Amino acid sequence: MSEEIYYWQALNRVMDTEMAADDSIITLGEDVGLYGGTYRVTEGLMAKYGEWRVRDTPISENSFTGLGVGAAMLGLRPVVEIMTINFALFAIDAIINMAAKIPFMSGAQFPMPLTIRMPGGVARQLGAQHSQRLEHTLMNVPGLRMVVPATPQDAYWQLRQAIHSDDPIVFLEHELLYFSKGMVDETAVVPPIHQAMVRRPGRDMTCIAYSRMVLVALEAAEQLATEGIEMTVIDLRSLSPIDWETCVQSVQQTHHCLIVEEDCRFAGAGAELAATLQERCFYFLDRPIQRVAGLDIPTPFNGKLEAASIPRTEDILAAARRLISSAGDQS
Amino acid sequence: MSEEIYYWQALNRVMDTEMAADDSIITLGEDVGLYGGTYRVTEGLMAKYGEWRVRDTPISENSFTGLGVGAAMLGLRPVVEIMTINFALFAIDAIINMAAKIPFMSGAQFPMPLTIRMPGGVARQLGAQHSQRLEHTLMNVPGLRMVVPATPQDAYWQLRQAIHSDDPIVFLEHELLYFSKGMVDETAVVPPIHQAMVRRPGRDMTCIAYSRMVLVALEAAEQLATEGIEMTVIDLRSLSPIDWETCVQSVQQTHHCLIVEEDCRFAGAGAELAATLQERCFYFLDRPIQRVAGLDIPTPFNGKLEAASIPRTEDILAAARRLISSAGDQS
Amino acid sequence: MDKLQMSQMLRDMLRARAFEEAAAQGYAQGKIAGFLHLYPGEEAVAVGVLHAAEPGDYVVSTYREHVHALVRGVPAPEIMAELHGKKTGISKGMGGSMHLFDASRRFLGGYAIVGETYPIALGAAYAVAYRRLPEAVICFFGDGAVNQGTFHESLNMAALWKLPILFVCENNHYQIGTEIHRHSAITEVYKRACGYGIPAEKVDGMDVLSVHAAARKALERVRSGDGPQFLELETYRYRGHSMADPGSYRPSVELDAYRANDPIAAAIHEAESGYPSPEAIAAAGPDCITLFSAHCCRENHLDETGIARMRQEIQTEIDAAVRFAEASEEPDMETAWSILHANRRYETLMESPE
Amino acid sequence: MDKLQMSQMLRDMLRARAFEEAAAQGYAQGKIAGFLHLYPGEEAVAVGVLHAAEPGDYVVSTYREHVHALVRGVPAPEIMAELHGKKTGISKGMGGSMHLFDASRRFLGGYAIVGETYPIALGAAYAVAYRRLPEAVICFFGDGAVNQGTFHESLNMAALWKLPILFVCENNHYQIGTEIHRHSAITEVYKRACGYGIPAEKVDGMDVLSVHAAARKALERVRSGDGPQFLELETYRYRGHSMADPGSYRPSVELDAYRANDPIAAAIHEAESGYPSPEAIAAAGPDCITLFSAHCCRENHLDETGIARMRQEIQTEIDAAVRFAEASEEPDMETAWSILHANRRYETLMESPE
Ligand SMILES: Cc1ncc(C[n+]2csc(CCOP(=O)(O)OP(=O)(O)O)c2C)c(N)n1
Ligand SMILES: Cc1ncc(C[n+]2csc(CCOP(=O)(O)OP(=O)(O)O)c2C)c(N)n1
Ligand SMILES: [Mg+2]
Ligand SMILES: [Mg+2]
Repeated sequence: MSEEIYYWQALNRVMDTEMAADDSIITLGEDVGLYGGTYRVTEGLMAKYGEWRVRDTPISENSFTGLGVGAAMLGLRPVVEIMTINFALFAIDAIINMAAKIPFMSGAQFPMPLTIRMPGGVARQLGAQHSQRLEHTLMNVPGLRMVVPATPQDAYWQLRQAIHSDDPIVFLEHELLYFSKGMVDETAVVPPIHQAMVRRPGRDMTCIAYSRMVLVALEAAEQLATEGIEMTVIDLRSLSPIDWETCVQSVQQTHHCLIVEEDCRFAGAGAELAATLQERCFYFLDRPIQRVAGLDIPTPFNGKLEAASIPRTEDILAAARRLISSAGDQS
Repeated sequence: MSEEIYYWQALNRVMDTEMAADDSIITLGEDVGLYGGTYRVTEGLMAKYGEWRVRDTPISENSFTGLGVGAAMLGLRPVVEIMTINFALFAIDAIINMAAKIPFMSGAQFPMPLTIRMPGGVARQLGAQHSQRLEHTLMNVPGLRMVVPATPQDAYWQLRQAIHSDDPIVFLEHELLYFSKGMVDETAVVPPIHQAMVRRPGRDMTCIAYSRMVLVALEAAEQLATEGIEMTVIDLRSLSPIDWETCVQSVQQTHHCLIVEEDCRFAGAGAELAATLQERCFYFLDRPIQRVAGLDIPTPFNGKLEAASIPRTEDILAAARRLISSAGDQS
Repeated sequence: MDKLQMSQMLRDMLRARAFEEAAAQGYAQGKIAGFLHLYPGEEAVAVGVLHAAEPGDYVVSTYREHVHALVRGVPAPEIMAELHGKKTGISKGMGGSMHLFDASRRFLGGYAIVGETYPIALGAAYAVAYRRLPEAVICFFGDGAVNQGTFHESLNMAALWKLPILFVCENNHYQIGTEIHRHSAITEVYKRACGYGIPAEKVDGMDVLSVHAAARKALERVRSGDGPQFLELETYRYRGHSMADPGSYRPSVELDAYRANDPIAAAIHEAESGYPSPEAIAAAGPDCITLFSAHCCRENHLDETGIARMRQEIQTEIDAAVRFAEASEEPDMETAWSILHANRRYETLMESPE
Repeated sequence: MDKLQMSQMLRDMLRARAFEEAAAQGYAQGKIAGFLHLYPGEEAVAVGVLHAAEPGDYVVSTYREHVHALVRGVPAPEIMAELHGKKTGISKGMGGSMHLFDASRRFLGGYAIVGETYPIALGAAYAVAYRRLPEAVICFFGDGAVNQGTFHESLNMAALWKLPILFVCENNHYQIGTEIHRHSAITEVYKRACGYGIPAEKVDGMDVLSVHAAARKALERVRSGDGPQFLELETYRYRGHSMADPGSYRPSVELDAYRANDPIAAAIHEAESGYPSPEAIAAAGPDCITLFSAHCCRENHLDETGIARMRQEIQTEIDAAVRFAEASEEPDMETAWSILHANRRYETLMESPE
């Protein structure tokens, strides 16, 4: 049943099978049609489903995202692709003020079966304007959900779920994950969309990460294991809502918690994790919760500085060692 | 030297005296000129300084905020008024991608002496779209500063400082503060723009708040004092950067910390406060840090529900009592 | 146009006026809070356009939308109850004055952020066009809203894909206190449509029959697949921008330097009092309701007694609406949460996290 | 136009081409990373417009801006070093290919978010107009960028306040892989200016002399207070949208269903290979450089040997730029932080928090 495919292929497969099954699903965005999508996610769809269902748009992020909102109000299930999250800053009113609020403001008269797909994160030397992380902003919006698949399997499952959802969902991809490979089993039992997963168990500490940082954390965990430190790695999979139970359970067992995120540290997504987990696990913690996060600096263009501006394996290693050793004690 | 004036008057006075002193200061926004500003902040300025310095704009938030950015690059010191923070969602690219990043991306060739004034927060039954809080979003932007004056004196001091700053500053006002009164001493020694202030000392716990919530927290503190609970109230005054020293010192003395914010709890501004303070004060804390925050729901229009959607005095009281009593122990 | 239709139109204009005056009263009495943007003076626009619409058409509106909802058929009690924030309101007390929604009447909502109506209309029209249905989407917006970027983006896409939208600009010449010459480089709003090749026309928005005729023609084109159409309706609002606006706290401001400047004289007055001056109102021409009642009488469809009776019936309707609103229950937080979570039931693949 | 000026223009066109080819090579060799948007084919636009500019004028550009910077006078080594992310780069290695800035030459930056150039230009022009200086702001953007909301907002304000901006649309008919008929309702871009009453003209962007003449005339008007002017320059890009784009990983895609559709044939080719087809390039007319060298020779200002020598000198210049870039130091994190905090020194009323 399982097959090893690229992350983009998993997404492409979902788009294809779901569109074939339900003609209320449409997709739109810049170059999603003829060009097949910047990262190939919509490849082949236009030829198959026609231009009314696979729509190339002008560079008008605010309005074509809003188009998705209006179309969803009439019962379509639009999948809007914003080429990268950086351009979503133009569409933020459509996301926050329209998609997220209409179901509520209308007294639940209008469901919002809208999926907004976009890749975020630091890629390779794209400069400060093209390296945004917006997790923290979108987490703070009641009425909106956000998923952050790290693997092709999750990309497959969660995009299907997002398309089936009647709540608006931001589907956050990562530019550096599209060409990563992984096994996808199309017939496996699907876990709830927001459920966090323990990617690797370990008794000594809990590392919580999401999206690409899960892979970096797993690398660090391998290395730590050789040093005798066993680190649990939890992949959040969903940033809104967050599956607190999985996190709390693990932290209560390991007594140490490390959060890894690509978002800038100051008021990043990790802040919410640390804030809630210190509240819920306070009496279990041997040390304060630590965050390994992006630096609070616009992303420098230079490659080395760029790499240093977000967590690398060695940053996680250092933080993990500090956390476990008594030298990490800051008091 | 001191005089009791409205918050809006304090702002208006700064605008006037600074514009008189420096002709590179201009102000623009919807109805700031002829109309004098929705909340009177720019009243009288157009007649005095002319329409090139006090410019009424069309409803084009993205571009007129960007106008401020471009004008600042040429050495003007624009004060852009966005009528309310809700409309700033249209201008978020100009703020995040332009104002905050240009000084860095240009290798420090262009300072950014730009002030963006706007009121945020829940006012009185303005509905979900007109009750936004964006603190968390703007805190997460390196290169941007944000101040949140709660009193006329701070409004006076901090607006002057913002205008003098060569870094871009978001000057966050609050719709319900404009017509609050307070003493303003124009000749007093000015504290650093980001310095937090202890508004009321108290040995039992530390309450950290900002903007309008400082007033609510002070009310709660009064009440608690009658019950024998002495609560320190810290007014952050600046959300970016945050004056951690003042907070840490207090928490280390009181061993209990309560954060009060109007922002939605999930990934709100308070998350960063709790995350960093648990890290820095872990061994001093008797209890986990608690947040009293806005509910994670779009603001309901109904007046009672709206009031219940953000912290009220009684919510702070309840949280404070829970925090101090051993019943608050969640373990 | 037949007698019945004309008298229905007059009735709706009178209902609109009466509704808004009742709302203003509720506000003055402190029973309605928040921003309250009223429509008096502009009734010919909503009535002319919406009487030309079919039940299958969709309507997208702004924060100044009570009358659009009312004329579209939303019962007055449900609108009034929403203004009062009650559970019986059309948006269950969650939306308020600026956010009336009615799915059953294809009323896609009132939007409080200027410029949001375009993309909503665009999306609705996209759905209609994709399904090849003979339905139109009516998109309302003001003269000030024309300068928001979404106007441009959405009109381009609407024209590019020939979407069935009737763009209706309610040009009352003001963006709150800013007169159109001070916010737009081109003050004949319909000319903005030239940048997209969208057929556009300017019509006297005080004359309900002209509005109706123009809207009917345009809607027919829209429904028959000719692509978007654009109407500019020149009108006037008799009240301040909103009830929460100036007037209340604003003393006379120092605007002497600008008094000489003619095109902005009315704005100065508004800035001072929150309301247009009697001269400005007079200069705007006769009230659309006066005009149309006179017309109806002239054409012998109606007479003064008939109109008086109509007013009487309407007053009864509106009074009842107010009583209903006032007597209705407030929503509780449970309801609010269940509205927020309403759509979770559809998510067969998901479970709630807590 | 005198001989000297013409030969300087030709030289800049050749420098532009050579610079970009060197950049492409650096990218192929893995020495330059990130997105790299090249300019070959469009040189007549940058050279024609910027040779008409005064040193007092300001320039705002996009992510496809190496040539704008080069022609504006930014030394090739500093641009090349920036592309390599080096400390000696014009933006100290912090900006990169898409973010060249040069305050001393009034080059207000390259912007990577489509639609940002308008408000920056608007602000610069506002400052100039407020100071009543006889300076112009030149704002570059592509045909795809015309559909961003900021275009509309900024053009309205520019026209409303008669700001000194020359809007320059580099119409290469493509928004990455989307041909102009598929992104714009009106494909003659200059007609978009009608919505704001801005004088606009379409000029052959492959003919540097026409571009230069049109730009000079427009800039004179702009500087003399006539308000904004708009030029559409029809041009063509010979390379893919960016070096990071397709071609590398994209196999032939399934677009058969669309092959019959003529206006998009070129887009299909781009979608497949990342580059325009030889036919598409040929159909776009002769290369602007070939055209202009021939003209210069005809007019007897230059001959083949002269041009060959010029090319030689240019190659030397560009090679040196590459060597400089490659040999330069990388910036360190200290530098990055100090750049971020550079403006704190002006804040006499503030202190650093930590
Ligand atoms: C994006 C945005 N900016 C500003 C406002 C504040 N505002 C509300 S109504 C209005 C004026 C709108 O004028 P117009 O479009 O002419 O409509 P009218 O009120 O005259 O009916 C403004 C500026 C807003 N609601 N949204
Ligand atoms: C707001 C935004 N949306 C999308 C993109 C991705 N993007 C980069 S360039 C481009 C096409 C721009 O086309 P055009 O304006 O014609 O300029 P050209 O590249 O042809 O010079 C797109 C869609 C972006 N950078 N910014
Ligand atoms: Mg108006
Ligand atoms: Mg182009």
